[in-house]
Amino acid sequence: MKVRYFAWLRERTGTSQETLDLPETVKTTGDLMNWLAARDEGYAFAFEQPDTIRIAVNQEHVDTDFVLTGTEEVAFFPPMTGG
Amino acid sequence: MKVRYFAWLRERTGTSQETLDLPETVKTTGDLMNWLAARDEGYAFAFEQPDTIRIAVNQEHVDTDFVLTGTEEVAFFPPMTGG
Amino acid sequence: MKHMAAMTNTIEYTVRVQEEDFNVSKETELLTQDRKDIGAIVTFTGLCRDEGGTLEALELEHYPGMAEAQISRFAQQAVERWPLTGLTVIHRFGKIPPGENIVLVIATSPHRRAAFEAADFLMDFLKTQAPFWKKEHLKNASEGSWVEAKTIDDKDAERWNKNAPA
Amino acid sequence: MKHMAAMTNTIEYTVRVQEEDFNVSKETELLTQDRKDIGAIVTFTGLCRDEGGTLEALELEHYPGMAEAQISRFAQQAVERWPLTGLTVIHRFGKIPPGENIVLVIATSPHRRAAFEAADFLMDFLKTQAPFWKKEHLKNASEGSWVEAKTIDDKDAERWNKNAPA
Repeated sequence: MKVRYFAWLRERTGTSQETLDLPETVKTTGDLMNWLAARDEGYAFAFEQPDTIRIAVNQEHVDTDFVLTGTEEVAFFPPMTGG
Repeated sequence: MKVRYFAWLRERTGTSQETLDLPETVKTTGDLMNWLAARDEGYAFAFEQPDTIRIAVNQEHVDTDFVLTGTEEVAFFPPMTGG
Repeated sequence: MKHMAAMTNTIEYTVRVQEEDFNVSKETELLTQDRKDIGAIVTFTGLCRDEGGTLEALELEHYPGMAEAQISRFAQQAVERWPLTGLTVIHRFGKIPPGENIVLVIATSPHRRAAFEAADFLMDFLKTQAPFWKKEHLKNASEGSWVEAKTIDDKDAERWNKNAPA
Repeated sequence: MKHMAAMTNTIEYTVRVQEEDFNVSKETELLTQDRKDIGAIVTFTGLCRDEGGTLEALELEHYPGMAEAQISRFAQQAVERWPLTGLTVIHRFGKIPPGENIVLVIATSPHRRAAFEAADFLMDFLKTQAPFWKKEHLKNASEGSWVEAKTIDDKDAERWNKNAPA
């Protein structure tokens, strides 16, 4: 599964995108956030306030209870500040 | 006193502006409308529905009870349709 | 006609009533050149529609002097009510064929809501409070007919009494 | 990216996400040329402010693909909700110095309220729902800082759920 990070999530994880093989215990977007947060200090910092993080699956907004089955691309980013 | 007419009031009276000496009985803008309406058929037609007519004195909107003392210019016109 | 607002906190605005056409990008440039404090530009351009091909032209009559004064009154209200950096209002008169410009409002501000609301406010009051009258000349009619004022325009203008802006 | 709306009653709209600048009058001309059924053009241009001279530049990061898809989703909603004759939305990314353009929305319609509301609606959703992130680079700071989302922007976007348009 391709995972993408934007803005300060990209900076804190040190990664703009990566392809990950997820363990079977990671079933939802929320599980994925917890699993990523446990990877290293940078990821822990990036995901330390999960409530402020927005999630997109296959480029559409989803919540933390979204089931990842069939997902090609997950993205994590802060609240958007366009316009 | 200068009296001006716009849009269909101008067309019905056949006059865009005129200078009139008013009798003493004409004290308010409402009196003036009644007095003008009695002048001839064109004026009667122009002022037949006084409720639809807007009035400006010295280029500011006023009502029919406005006292004309000191007035230099009165204008009569339909509801505005600019913009 | 260039107006310098009386209060030091409010800005200069431009109001013009003219027969000739205007150029939106030129008027915008006048409000934005050499400044970097503008976050939002809203332009409203009102044009003459051909009404399904039936309209030959609109004839716009106005009350010279009072037209400028009324528009300036509402422009002054707008610069006092919203934090604008620039405001231009131009209204044409005379015979205007379909596809041509009638009216222009440009509002600039650091903030988008102020620019939107000021332009919207001015258009509502131009429609109902500025002494202009439109006569429609149709292609298949020998005589023109005066456009009637719409209740919806009065209702639009009333919004600004009820709701204080953010 | 040019989209043809699926429903026959709604119009084509243009959505572009690009690094290069845009020209407001050229984009307006594309929506108005050869037609005489437009009564109202509203343009919104968002620019980079210099924040009292402290800002060196804004850096705009975006999510390619999703940015276009999200803007198109709201553009589609707008053309279904208001009787528009044209709609263009352009959002830039990359490093943008003060005074330069960031975003453009142009809505054209026979009616002024539709053009105003559609442009206003799109800007509210671009602010809160399109995947762009702004980083401020200040003149006297070695590191940039991410702009935080504002609650007021969410409230602005919520207006469109509560109020059905006229």
